[in-house]
Amino acid sequence: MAARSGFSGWLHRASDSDVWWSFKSSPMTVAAAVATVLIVAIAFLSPVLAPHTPFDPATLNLIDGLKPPAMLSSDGDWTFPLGTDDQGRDVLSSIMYGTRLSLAVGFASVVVAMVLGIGLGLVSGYFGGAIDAVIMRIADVQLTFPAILVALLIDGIVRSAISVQRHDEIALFVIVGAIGLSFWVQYARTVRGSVMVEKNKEYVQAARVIGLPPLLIMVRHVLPNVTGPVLVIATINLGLAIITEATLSFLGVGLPPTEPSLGTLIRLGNEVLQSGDWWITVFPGATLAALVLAVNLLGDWLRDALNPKLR
Amino acid sequence: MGLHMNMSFRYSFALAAVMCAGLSMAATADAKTFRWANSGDVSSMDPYARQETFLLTFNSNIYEPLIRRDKDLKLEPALATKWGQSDPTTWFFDIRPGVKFHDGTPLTADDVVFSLNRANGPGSNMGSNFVSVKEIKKVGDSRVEVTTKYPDPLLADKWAALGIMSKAWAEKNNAQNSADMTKNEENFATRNAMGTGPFMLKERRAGEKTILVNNPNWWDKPTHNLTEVIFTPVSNPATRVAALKAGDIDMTYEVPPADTESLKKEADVKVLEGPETRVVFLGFDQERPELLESNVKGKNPFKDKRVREAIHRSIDVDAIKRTVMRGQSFPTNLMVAPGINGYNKSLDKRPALLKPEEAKKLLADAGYPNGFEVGLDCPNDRYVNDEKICQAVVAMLAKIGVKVNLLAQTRSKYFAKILRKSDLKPGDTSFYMLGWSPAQTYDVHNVFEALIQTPNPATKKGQFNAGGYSNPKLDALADKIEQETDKAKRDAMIAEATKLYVDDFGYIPLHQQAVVWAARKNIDLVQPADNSFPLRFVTVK
Amino acid sequence: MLAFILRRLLQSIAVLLTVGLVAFSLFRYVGDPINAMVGQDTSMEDREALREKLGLNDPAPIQFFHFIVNAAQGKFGLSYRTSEPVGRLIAERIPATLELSFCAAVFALFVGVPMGVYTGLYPRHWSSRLFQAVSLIGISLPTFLIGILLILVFAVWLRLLPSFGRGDTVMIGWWSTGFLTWSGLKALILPSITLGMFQLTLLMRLVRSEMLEVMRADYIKFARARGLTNRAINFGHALKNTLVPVITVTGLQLGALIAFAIVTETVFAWPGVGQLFIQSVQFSDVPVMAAYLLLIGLLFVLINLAVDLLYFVVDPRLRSQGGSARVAGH
Amino acid sequence: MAVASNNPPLLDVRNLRVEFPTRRGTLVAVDDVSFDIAPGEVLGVVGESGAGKSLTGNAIIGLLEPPGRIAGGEIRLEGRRIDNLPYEEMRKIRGARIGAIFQDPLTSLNPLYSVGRQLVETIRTHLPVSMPEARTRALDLLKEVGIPGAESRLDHYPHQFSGGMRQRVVIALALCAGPRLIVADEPTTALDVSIQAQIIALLKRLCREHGTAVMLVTHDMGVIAETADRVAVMYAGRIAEIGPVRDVVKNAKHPYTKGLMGSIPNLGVRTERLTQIDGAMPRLTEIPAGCAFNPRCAGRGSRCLSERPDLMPAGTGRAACWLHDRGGVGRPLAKETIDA
Repeated sequence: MAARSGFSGWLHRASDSDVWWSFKSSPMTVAAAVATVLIVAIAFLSPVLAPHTPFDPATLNLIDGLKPPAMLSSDGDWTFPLGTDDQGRDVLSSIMYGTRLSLAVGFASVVVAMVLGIGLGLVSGYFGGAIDAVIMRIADVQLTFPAILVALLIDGIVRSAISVQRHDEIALFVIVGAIGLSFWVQYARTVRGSVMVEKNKEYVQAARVIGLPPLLIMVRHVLPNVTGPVLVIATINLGLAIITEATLSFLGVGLPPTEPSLGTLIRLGNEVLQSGDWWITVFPGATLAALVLAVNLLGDWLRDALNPKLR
Repeated sequence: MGLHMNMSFRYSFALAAVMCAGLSMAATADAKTFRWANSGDVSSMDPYARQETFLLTFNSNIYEPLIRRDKDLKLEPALATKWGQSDPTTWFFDIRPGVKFHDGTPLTADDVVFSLNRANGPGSNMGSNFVSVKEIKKVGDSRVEVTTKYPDPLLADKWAALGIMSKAWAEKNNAQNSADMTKNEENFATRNAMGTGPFMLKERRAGEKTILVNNPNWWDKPTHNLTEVIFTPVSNPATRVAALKAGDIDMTYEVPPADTESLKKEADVKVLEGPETRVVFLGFDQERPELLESNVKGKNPFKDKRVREAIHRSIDVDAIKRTVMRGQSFPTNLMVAPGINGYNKSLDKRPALLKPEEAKKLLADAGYPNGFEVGLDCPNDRYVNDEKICQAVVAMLAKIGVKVNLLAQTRSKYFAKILRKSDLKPGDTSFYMLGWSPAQTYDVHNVFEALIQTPNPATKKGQFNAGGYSNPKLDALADKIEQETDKAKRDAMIAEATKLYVDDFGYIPLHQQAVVWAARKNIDLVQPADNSFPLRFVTVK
Repeated sequence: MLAFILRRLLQSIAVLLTVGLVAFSLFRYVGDPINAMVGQDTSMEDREALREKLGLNDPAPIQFFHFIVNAAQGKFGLSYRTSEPVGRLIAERIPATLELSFCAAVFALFVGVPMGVYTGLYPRHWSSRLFQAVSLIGISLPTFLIGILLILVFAVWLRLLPSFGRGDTVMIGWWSTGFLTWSGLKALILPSITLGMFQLTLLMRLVRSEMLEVMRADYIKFARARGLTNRAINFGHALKNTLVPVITVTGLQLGALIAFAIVTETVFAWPGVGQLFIQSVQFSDVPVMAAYLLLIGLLFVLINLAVDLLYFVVDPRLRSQGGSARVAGH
Repeated sequence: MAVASNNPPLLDVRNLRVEFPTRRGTLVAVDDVSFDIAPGEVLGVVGESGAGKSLTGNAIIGLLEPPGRIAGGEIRLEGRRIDNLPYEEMRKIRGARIGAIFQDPLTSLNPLYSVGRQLVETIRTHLPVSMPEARTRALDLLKEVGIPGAESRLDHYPHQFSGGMRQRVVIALALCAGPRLIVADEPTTALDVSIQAQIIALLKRLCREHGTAVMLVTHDMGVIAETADRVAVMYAGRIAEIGPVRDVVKNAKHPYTKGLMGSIPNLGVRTERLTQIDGAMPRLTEIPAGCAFNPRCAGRGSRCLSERPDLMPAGTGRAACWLHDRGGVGRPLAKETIDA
């Protein structure tokens, strides 16, 4: 165990271990993994695969607006397999592009939260004392202000700070920042706990004696230890981030509707839910639910599989 | 599951249910309760708190004006039985005798003078209706005279939305003025109301619900049969529509266009639609030498008429009507709507749409063979489907090589950005959407003065001409229209001025949005074109 | 114990001041409140005069100072939007939000915890797997969509429950309650489910993993070796040991519920502080927004205090240590 | 001396086999283990980690952790078969007839309940007594296990006790319903050396007074030598040697036991790693054919590589080694030839 450290070591253990076995033996997990990979792949390749480019207004034609899904209605047009919305946007292509955007938001905000959380967790756990107290206090406060509130706040500042410039161009960063900022606490707590355990171990003391920066040593030893839990938190946060983005969009501070994310699509569709043009909401909604469900199932499984006590 | 929970709740809370049954039973018998909803609440019960249609129309159920508008928006006597100009600068209003406030005190000329002065006083938002006024005074017990600084033929029209309050009530409750934001104390009139109108305020819970009850001592013969009116703000449109379908409300104001079709299919619901007097249009910054938000440097493409024409004639308002508005709009080429004095039907024809190549050629002739980039400002909660209309415009202009960057935001931020500053410096916009209705006067001059004349800090003309469209010839005509009393001459001048801005492609009028209301089948009501909703025309079957 | 509470109170004041600074200094720059206060047609001179009178042209630190001094006295000024006193606006709305959050929390607790216990005790049973998959719906669909779907099903189609609002309320002093009327209770059901769904999922999953963990603990094995009944082991020993993290999370989530109520209240036209807040954001109604944030801060402080005190009740280890906050490891 | 065979044994384990199904096949963790314990007797079970001694103990108290299961053999308590009882039946036996003590007193007690409550709860689960009676009994037990100021300590919580005191509480808990047998799994391993002896002495005294038999699972040969009447040495899931403790310590019959004893310069050293014997105990997946000990055995012969020895009489006890069979170990082998 000690011989292999770092991610490659972890990966090696993982592929050779019970984790892989427990994965194969759970059909639900396999299905979730397949669904995730499929959705991610399709989303990633949307510029190639999508029949239309819904983010390019020049290709939109209002004449095509509100076509029902071709596969279900004779009024449909096979150019638009899942129908179009009131801007003449192909729903299928919108979903593909939107999923890509949602995933990008999800991944980016998880990375922001992870970097912030791991950093603060290391500092907090290593230095302890007042620094630890302050950071953990901030973490407590942070938990009271959930993502949507933080995002409303940040969005408020940013909008006023750069009122003359184009807000939409930075909307993505605002959302990523806001969601990232509200998710860091879990990572910080996990890492902090692990650091507090490792801190007093001999090798850290030894490193200090021979003059190596102990923080560096710890980073190298702590990070592999927390890879599992952090990965689990990250999976669950990914789903949460995508949902949060959708909710922010509902509250009017989401991504611009000219380049809609999955959440924005649902928000837009929500307005026409009762109009009979159900396909505008239902398809993106189902995609979002499938994606988040799959990601969460993976997270669940990962948590159980990586927890040696539950094996 | 629902059933189970219901049952257990039923038994365990039987006592509570009995208690509240007592409360609600009291009002039944022959009660006609009318429950309705709107996206937002009335912001205040003070009739002068804000110059906005919804507040004015809601509060007019409690506070009546001297002169009111009938179903067709024609003026008719209300608290004034007679009015007119005794000379060009003097107006008189004869107060209706025998009118009583809700507290039983009689209406007097003193109340009218007090109210008008209050409306023109601190905290009031109605000041713009008093620009011409020099003095308001009581002449005898039942006449009020108003002298103006200059002839103001439209004074009566302006005041047709101005509710009359009780002097004694206001003074007793220390509400002689409208709420003053600078003082940290509440104004009694903000959440209490006491007028002469057909309805009395029973309960006011801001943002939650407002309950009105019938005024049995109203001076006029009631055309409604309501005993109680419950108004609730429901901001989410989907919820509002669901509530109507479920029968939790009897009527909703401002139905989202997307839902009109499905509501029409509902057996118990009817949809009322009509054009609104507001025109929604797009404006250009034609003032700055260089656009704020564009990739064109050193010049302003919108100063070139060919560019404006290319854009104007590339926007397919009929397509917008079909999909974005779901049929709920009335495309127009004028800045005023039918029903407004000065609307000219013969001029209301949009020029034919250009093919993209033709539009591109116009742009090329103007020096933009590859098009250009520009920002578009748009509200997202002000007009019906405002943001979606802008999106459609973005798509349409993309086809002629004009890349539009859309910034849609909530109304307060949007207005702060695009409107002209207090010294009438231009707003921070290059291309914007706005809507306008001459709601006080119902006359086209208001449109010329506010939107089309060249902004001028001295004369206060063109205050809302955000992009600074300017045509000196039109400016001169508009000034003449203001003073002209001969209708034929005035109409001719209006036609001439209208033709000027149309030919200039000074603005891109899009449409009048439809006023779409929906109500349960058992409700009878009247839908005026100014989107006001007087409860006195409502009956419940 | 007293020293601990005192220390906590001092920390709380620091937290509140920070939140106050955030609340004020951030929103000071959001939009232009003047546009929210006046109609579109108000002249420019009137706008400028109003700005001057409101002190919006003063330097920000001075505005903040005034704000804090007034806030400490419960004075938040008049709402720019409705010109009513902010303190009362909030006081009128807070019962609605608290009752909704309370019901949502009760729903989440009373459904989520038993489900978590069950799935934790029988992790391999098919019904546990089903519960887990179904519970994921709570975090797989955005709240507003869940809300509107519930409205469509239970209000529009089945006509069982009201589609929006609080129903009839009864005033008890200044507190308006929906608990005492039949329509008020019915009106609580859909919003509570909508709001509690997410928390339910969270709690269920938390309790499950804690149960799994605890069931492996030595004292559970020893309890088995002592021949205790399953009932005593599962509920007496195991569940009680999962309580500390559950209390922590429930406490924090109660704060989150109040904030998350923004969405639910918007969907159900629920007249609570969340809706007030979002309306205020749209209208740049600074006094209301600032007061709301302070309120959330205050609730946070109170909830945290309550959570700390609950720890004392649940965990004897803390009682004797004289209360150094949280148990490590959670 | 061996316990007289005409006494009916309290516990009788016959051919016990414990398996763990895994994805790499089924592991046999306890293989064909047979022994018995007479009333009042202390049987020491010793061996390296993974030898199967704790699993044997867990199998007896019916608390094998899944997926581990009893795959064969019988366990009889007082003549009654208990290895195949339904959970609820077995629950009634645990605590009442068989008590158990685990390694770590720090974690064996529920931190959220006072020790009195945990005692009363156990007593009332098994004995039909009233609350005050149970409390009196709990108090007596605390006094008996030597907790000073027992009256005031009854309402204290586990964290308020030191490690040794806690293990005394654990012993009280194991004894509180008067069991006939106690399975003590490494009861002193987690304790300070200074306290270990006290606890062992206490356990021994109490069991003698109550006439309770003990199955004492430990690494510590010193503890065994001091406490046990008989000892069973386990290796790779089997019993290598079983016999009266004095004989086994002084004159081991199995090469493994010999090594074990040789590795104890003085009693009290743990047998976690037996450095005196080359190599390590094989993993359960890699148990060699023949005698499981053969790769490490200096005296192995060809028979040891192919045939597995069962327990056979050797001296006063029994050992699983061909040395004690008439056929012997077969052709002697040099260590090198095997390794090559």
